Amino acid sequence: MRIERDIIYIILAFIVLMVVVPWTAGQLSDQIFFNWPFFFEVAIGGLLSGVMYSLVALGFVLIFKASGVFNFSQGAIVLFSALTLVGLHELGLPMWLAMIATMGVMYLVAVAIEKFVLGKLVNQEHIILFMATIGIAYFLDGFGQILWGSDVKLLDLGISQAPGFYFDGLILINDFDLFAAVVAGVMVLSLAIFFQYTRIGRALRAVADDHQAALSVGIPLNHIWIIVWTVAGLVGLVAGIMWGSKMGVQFSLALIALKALPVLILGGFTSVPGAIIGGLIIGAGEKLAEVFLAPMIGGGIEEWFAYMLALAFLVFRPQGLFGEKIIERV
Amino acid sequence: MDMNERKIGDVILALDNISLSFGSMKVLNNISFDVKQGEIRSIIGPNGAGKSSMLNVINGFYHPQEGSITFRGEKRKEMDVHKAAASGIARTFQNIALFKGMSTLDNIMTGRNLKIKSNLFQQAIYWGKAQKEEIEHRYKVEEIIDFLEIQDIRKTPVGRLPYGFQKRVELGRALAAEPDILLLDEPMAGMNVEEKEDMSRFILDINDEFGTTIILIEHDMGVVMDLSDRVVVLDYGLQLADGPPDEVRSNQKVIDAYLGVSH
Amino acid sequence: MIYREAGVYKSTYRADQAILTIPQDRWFMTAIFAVAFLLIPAFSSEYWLGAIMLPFLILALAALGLNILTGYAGQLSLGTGGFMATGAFSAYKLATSFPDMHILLVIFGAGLIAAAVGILFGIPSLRIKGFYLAVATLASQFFLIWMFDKFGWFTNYSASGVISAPPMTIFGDIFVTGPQASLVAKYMFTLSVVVVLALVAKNLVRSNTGREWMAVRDMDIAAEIIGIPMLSTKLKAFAVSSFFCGVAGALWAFLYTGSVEPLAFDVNRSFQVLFMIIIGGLGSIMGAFLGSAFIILLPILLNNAPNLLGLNIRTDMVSHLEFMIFGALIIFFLIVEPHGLARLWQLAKEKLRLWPFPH
Amino acid sequence: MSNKPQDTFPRLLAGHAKLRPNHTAIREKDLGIWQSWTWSQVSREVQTLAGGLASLGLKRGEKLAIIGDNRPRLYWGMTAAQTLGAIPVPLYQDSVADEMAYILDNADIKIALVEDQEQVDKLLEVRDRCPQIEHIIFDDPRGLRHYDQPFLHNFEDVQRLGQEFNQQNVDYLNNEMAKSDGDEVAIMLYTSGTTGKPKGVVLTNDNVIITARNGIVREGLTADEDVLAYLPMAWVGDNLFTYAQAFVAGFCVSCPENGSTVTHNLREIGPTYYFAPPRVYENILTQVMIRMEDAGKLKRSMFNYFMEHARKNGVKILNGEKVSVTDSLLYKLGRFLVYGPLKDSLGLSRIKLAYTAGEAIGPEIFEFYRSLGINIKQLYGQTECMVFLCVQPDGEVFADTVGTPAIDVEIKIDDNGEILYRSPGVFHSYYKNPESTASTKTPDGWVLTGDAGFFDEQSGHLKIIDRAKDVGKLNNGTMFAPKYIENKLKFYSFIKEAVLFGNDRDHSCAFINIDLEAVGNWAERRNLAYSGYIDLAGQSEVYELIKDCVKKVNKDLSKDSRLGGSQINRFIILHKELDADDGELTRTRKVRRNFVAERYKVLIDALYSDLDECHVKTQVTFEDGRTGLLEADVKISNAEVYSVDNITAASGV
Repeated sequence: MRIERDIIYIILAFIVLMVVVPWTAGQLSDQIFFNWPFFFEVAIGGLLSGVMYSLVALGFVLIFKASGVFNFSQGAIVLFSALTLVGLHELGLPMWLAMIATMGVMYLVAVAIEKFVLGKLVNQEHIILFMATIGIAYFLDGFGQILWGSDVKLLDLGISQAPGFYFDGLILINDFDLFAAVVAGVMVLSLAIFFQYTRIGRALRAVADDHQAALSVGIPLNHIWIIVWTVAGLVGLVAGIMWGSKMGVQFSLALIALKALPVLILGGFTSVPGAIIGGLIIGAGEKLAEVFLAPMIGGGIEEWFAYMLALAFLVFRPQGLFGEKIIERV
Repeated sequence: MDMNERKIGDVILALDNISLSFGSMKVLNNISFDVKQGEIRSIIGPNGAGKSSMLNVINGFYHPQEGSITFRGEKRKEMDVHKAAASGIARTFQNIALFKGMSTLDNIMTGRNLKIKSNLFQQAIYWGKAQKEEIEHRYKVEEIIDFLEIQDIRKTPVGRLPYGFQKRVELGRALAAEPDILLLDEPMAGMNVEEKEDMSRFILDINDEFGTTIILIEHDMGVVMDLSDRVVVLDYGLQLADGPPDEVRSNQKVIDAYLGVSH
Repeated sequence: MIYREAGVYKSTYRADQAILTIPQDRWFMTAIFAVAFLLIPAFSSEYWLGAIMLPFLILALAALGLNILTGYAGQLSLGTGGFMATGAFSAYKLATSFPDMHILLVIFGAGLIAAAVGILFGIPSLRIKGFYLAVATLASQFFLIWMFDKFGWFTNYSASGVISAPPMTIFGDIFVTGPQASLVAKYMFTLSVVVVLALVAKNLVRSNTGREWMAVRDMDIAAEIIGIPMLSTKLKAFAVSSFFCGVAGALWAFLYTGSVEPLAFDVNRSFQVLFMIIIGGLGSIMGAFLGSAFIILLPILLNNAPNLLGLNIRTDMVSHLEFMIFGALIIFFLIVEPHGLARLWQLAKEKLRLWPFPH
Repeated sequence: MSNKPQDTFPRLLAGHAKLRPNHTAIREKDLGIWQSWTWSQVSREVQTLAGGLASLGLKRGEKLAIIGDNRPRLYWGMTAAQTLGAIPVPLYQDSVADEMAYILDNADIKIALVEDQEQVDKLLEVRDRCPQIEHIIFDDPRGLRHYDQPFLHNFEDVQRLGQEFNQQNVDYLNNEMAKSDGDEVAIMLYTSGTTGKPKGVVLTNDNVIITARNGIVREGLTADEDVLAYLPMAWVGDNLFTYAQAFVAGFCVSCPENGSTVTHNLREIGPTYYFAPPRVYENILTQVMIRMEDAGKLKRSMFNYFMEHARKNGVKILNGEKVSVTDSLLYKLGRFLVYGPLKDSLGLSRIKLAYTAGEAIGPEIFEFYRSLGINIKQLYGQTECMVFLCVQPDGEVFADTVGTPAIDVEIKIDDNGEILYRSPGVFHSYYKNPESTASTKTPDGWVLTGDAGFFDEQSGHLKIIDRAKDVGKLNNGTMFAPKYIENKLKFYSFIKEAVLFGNDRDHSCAFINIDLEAVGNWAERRNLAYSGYIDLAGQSEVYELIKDCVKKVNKDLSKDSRLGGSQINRFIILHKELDADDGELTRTRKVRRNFVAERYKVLIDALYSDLDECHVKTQVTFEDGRTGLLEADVKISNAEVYSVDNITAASGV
């Protein structure tokens, strides 16, 4: 895709800010420790966790792109898929089998959502569909925990959570985060390919523009929806695995959806690369702020900082980084 | 209307060398014409000629890159939407832009928003000034409803109205502002013969009863030639001709341009 | 069927623009007031007053506020909780800083502070639209809660971060907050405040301000072109909406729970109120009340359903079931009537007015 | 009976202005609300207007034309003229310029008070033909600002003139009022004239006021009635019910916003005293039935059940007869579930008294309203006697009679069945037309109605058969009363108009106009596609439908020894709707029989031949006044006829 010049500028501006602000903070305040290795360590850690946000944000983008639905249930999907995976694994299925089974389940979920919810709400205003997805979220949260119980479950992929040292010991990075980053990268790549080079992918893009177009591609709308929700389910599963093995499979997984939202508006609802770059910016920005700014204002700011960052950003670019610009006509 | 001698005054609005473009797309190219107080001025041209954009420039919704607009002797590079409305420029839209959730009455009432002086708190208690105003403006609006003969749909949500009536209500909303200049963007598009006759009558009556200056975009050549005092012709952003109907009708360039489209 | 409109004609605009133009509606409304002001305080149990009526009224007020912003002005907001919190903590600060301030001043003062904050967070709405705005409003939600949680000043440095309403009176000696306050007094006070503000809301939406809001909602470009100022109109909506939410928050903290922590107004509260106006009906005063009643009563119903049915289920199971059924019902409602209970009500009324004709 | 000071309209007005100054006299829905004027306000308005007319030179005995929809100012024009001793002459506002020209000229109109530009344009068009018109006053200035003729005046300006005039000549109006008395001419009403040119019926104050008062006395009307003025001002009924009686009783008249809002305004006002010709009641009923068609199954069956119950008991209950307890309870339930709301949404729920007249009304239509508890009654009368001849007394109301003679009215039937009467309402004369005056009024004051009828033995009520001159004979000698049969046909909702032929012929045949709305609905429910009236009228299914109606009528006729011979043998469904603009109907929508016979001679000949189809060309006038040519092939259908004595089907001709 063609990237406008000012997008580059904006990103550069962000990077400069992220360097300059902590540095000055370090100079000004004595309660803040600053040196370059430490800075990069934090920044990289942030970027890596940003990738994790991107993973969740991707789910939103897929569905918004293909059906214009602001899918608030993505968090619930993450939780549900993770719960299912672990649950099946605990029932004695080998991991790989459990994973395949879970994919099957996510497909069924997609079918159910299309059949019982979206299919019945065709041509409704966006806010109605949005509310419906909140309904779905509630349902899945409850359902998942009824099926698999609500106590915290461990999910071990056999990758050490222990920090490893890099650049001859100057900077320590969590291997797991690296692994997650790689997985996310693969995810994005395959999605990009999927959208660009497969017939279905193109159809999905068409739907985003207008539904007639989609039909002309020869795939009925409800199929498209099932496909896209399934894909979103799989993305959710991956995110679930990553987050699950990081912090254990439990209800709070559903809340990481809230983490993904700022990423979403920063990157633009309709852009896959936006979700990634947005994730990186938010992740890095959040961590840096937490370390180099928070001490001055009492700490614990990560629950809102991302939002403020996104909000401030939106004021200058209301459609997000890669969102289409709206030319108003009368 | 035979025995009426309408008085057309001096220039109230003049556009000089207006050029407008979106990114690489040039919509208006060096357009110049003026509008006299009290006349009916038409802009015609095939689809995509930039007619609607012209109106959008006049009421400040689009800001041209080049040229100047002289309104009431005051020369400026571009108009400002809110100022334009405040200084007596009202308009209707090509694709009806009514407030679907409201009744005919309320839609026309919104047209008077600039004239309402009572503040939030007075309206919150809906007493004294606020209520007095509501009643005064209701009276004005009822006069418009009466004028446009839409009494029987007064309280119908506009969403439920047939197309022709929606057009009328939109005209009513514009009239409610008691404008000096009224911009009409294809007021008769998609109407049958009787509806067109009604609408033409209304336009003439408005121009005549209230002395409102009217800038009209319309495809129906018959109507345009009957109503207009002067016509300017655009084609793909370029100005082909400008003058009285007969002159324009016989202009070769215009004829050629119109051979393209079905007219 | 019950409506009789022949011979009901208006000879003045004042009469024609009244809120209730049909006699039967006036009687109906009178009946409702009679029940609310006389029967309920006289006959309903502590539980009903304290655990149902109070939260119902207060959340209805918050829903009213959100409905002004989202239903009438078309600005989707997920920040309700934040503004309620602002109201609650402002009220606390006012009441504790000026001990002999009258409770009405405290409550409405809190509302005004919330309004100011609302305006602040409303400014971006001039450029940001739709879901982008919705997410942006979450910023205010999280930021405000964090702020009240983080800075002891707001809670007068109480260790627990919990604020408790000081005892306050009206008419000199009737306690409406604090331990001495009777539920009836609390109820009557809340009811009066809510009724007055509901009337205010009605007045606003039936006068120019309301028309400007709806114009912006239905077709913002056209609205701008006919001279409606975007910024001030939207900011008015944010201000009024936040004022209502602020007052609701103050009432919640002072009269309903008596003491709260910021988490009482977390994002789930925002969603709860959003549900109310969607289920109740966007752009309808009545809708706010219907929605509130529904969302308050449903969980209670679901909670007691098992015992009523004589099943005994583990409590965590019950809460999960609640989640499920709640979600399912939301969806069900959206499918049956996307425009909410208010629309159903309106349709029923239309039917009765046209009776026996179908249309 | 007329106590002196109250024997003219100006005096009546003055009386009310004194007696009930703040009682609302007249309302008009304008600018969204019901603008109201009290009696004292009306009196002031009339005074200034009268002064204005006087200063424009309107003098005793001169004529003021009044043209437009029911508007307060036009009603005031009448009183203003009467104040000066001048004579108001209301005209039908929808007549075309030519029709007006005749009356304007014939009535020697000096000043015309008209509603709006439309009427002004008509008058200007025919002005050269009526040079005696000196001034034209218009109520609504819309679109007239550039009309600069000196003789055109805005209503307000005239009232302004009036103020000055009244100030300068303080006693003028009172003196003029004093000069008038009961036997002075109050008004001239032109009968639409089913044949020939319209005639100006001259009526004195006593004619109008005494008749009006008698009506009020007989029905016990009060000053608190509400009536809706929606029928043409030129029509005697409107003049009696909404002008004369309002002035006598002092009740309030309401003028609808415009033509398109009448039904809505009717509901808003909810009149207590209502008048409508049968066709209006008919339309309302048709509307009700059509709207109920779309109701849900359950609701519809409930509706039908209770309507059935009402049909059985409603009339009895209304007439105060005894019904079983369960029936009356069921009726009460029905009143809650159906009758009440139904009446209310029609705007008829407050009615104390409703009249219908002018034509016979279909029995089931009549029963429908009475069964709902609406006290609708038939009356019989004509312009020549200011309406009231016969009225149905409460408690004895039948669909097929017109009741017993009204107060002070004597009625006799002459040998050839024509109805004659004497009454205080008997008109002064036909304006400038002594010979027809003489031919209608006998020296000893009896008036020939031109209607044939007889007194029903058991009820003692008068029954109308038909126009006396229309009652003819078939060649086989049996009596031929076309109107009577046409009405029977028109009682079927599918049939809008019918014209019968048969005088001096072997048997009778009929033209039929189907009711586009009713038949259209019927067709849609059977998914018959049709493109318009002509198409629908031509369809064979429709012919079957009508044929069935005709058959029923014939069966009905066959039971009557006098009329059984005149059963309909053949009929056609006319290819166009009979239309006043084409002169086929009068402005009151009565059929111009002879004109139609002339116009469609081809078809009549075809009817009496044995063709079964006929090609016809017709000149038609469109709404905008343009004319065009209509061509169609009209099918001709035979109808089943029954032998008069024993009812067995015999094949058609």
